[in-house]
Amino acid sequence: MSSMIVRLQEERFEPGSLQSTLFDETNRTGGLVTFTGYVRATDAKGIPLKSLFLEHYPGMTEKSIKGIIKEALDRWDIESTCVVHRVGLLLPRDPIVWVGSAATHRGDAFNCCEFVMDYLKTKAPFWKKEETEEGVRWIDSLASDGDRIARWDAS
Amino acid sequence: MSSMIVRLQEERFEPGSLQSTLFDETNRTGGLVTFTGYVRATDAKGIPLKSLFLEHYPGMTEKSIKGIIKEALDRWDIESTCVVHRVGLLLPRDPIVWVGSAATHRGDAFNCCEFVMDYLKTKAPFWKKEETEEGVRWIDSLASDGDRIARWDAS
Amino acid sequence: MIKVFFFGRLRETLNASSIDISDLSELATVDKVRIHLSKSYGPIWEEALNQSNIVISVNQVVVSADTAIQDGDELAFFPPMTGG
Amino acid sequence: MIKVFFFGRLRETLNASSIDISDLSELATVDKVRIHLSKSYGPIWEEALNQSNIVISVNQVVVSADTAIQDGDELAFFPPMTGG
Repeated sequence: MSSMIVRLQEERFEPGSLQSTLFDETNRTGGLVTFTGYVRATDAKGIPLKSLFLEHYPGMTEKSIKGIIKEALDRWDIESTCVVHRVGLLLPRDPIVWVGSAATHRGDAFNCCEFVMDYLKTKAPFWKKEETEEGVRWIDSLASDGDRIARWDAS
Repeated sequence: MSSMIVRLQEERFEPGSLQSTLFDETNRTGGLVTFTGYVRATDAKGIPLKSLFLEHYPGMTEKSIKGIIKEALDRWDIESTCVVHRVGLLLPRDPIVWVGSAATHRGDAFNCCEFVMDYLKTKAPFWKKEETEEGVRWIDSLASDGDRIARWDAS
Repeated sequence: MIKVFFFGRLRETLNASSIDISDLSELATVDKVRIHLSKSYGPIWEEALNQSNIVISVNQVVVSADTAIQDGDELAFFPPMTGG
Repeated sequence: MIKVFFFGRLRETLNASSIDISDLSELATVDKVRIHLSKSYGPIWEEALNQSNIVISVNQVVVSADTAIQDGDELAFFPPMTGG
């Protein structure tokens, strides 16, 4: 049995308390891998960011994240997984997303966490809009994120 | 500039507070990956563990962990890395080791964290002794850990 | 009737979050819905909905352009996702 | 003089954490130190120090068996590491 938690929220989260909750769900875990994504302090050109707005598609977001996790659980032996993603208005250096995977063996936990993040970047319906003193701009998707997905198909 | 923290201690640690400290060292980080290793509740045969004793080689331990991190920093673009490893007597479900890597791009952070863990398992002078109701037993090294090292040489 | 949602940059460009379409008689596939919308509301819609990278979902699952639709479906058009 | 440390299972088997060797005249390499120790303290030491998986370090760096030693070096013999 593998447990799965998916949360979307406007509120900040604490990585340490999410990890405690995830670990408490387990009883045979030897390794726990987490990823925390943060709002960068500047945009791609180095201009200081004022804010980041995260739009999503309510309903489809939860559904697609659960689908991504299920695909990971088919590939690796995972005891517990959690994804928390913020939406709405965020500030520089705020945490945006947290993914945690707990497993008996660390290789499974690393693979699951990285896989979920790679798919979340390009397959979950989120869109980011940056505000700097130069104005407001929707962020374009990165070709490199598509490349990271292709890696998993090859493996 | 990349910052590096290495700590050996008998005391418990809190993953959340280690992550905060690591993140505070950064200013261009977009992704932070952590690994926490925990004492399993049972031994390899499923017998409940009473305790785990971690012996190390004072002096060489710090030196070899710093060497492992330096090798990772040559390979990936990392802003800050931290390794905390406990020694002495540990109880089931206790955290043993924490590795955190912060980077602008998540791929670098994932690679660095997993690389440091793989090398730490087989190249840092730690030895584990398990106690169950059947007695006390030194843990043998795993061939699979050697295989994980070989992966990095090939890549 | 079907409901079509728009998200992200596309929602802003069209200045519309969603639109209802009642007459489905000519709209057998999601691509026909896209062409219908791009022709019905002027040049801004036409340009925006003809961008090659637009993603389409039906009932909250990403689909290909030739996917058939039926009464009651929930469609959405949006730019490539940029989450995480 | 050199100091030789033992760790883990090997330390327990030998019942020794470390040993000092003063006369280095015949001990040009780490492997010669290993052979010397395995012959000097009886069958337990001989068997334990002839295990093929023993790791050797000089001045806290893992080395190969043919590594030369010199006065003042800090050696250690130990089983494969099992950290993390």
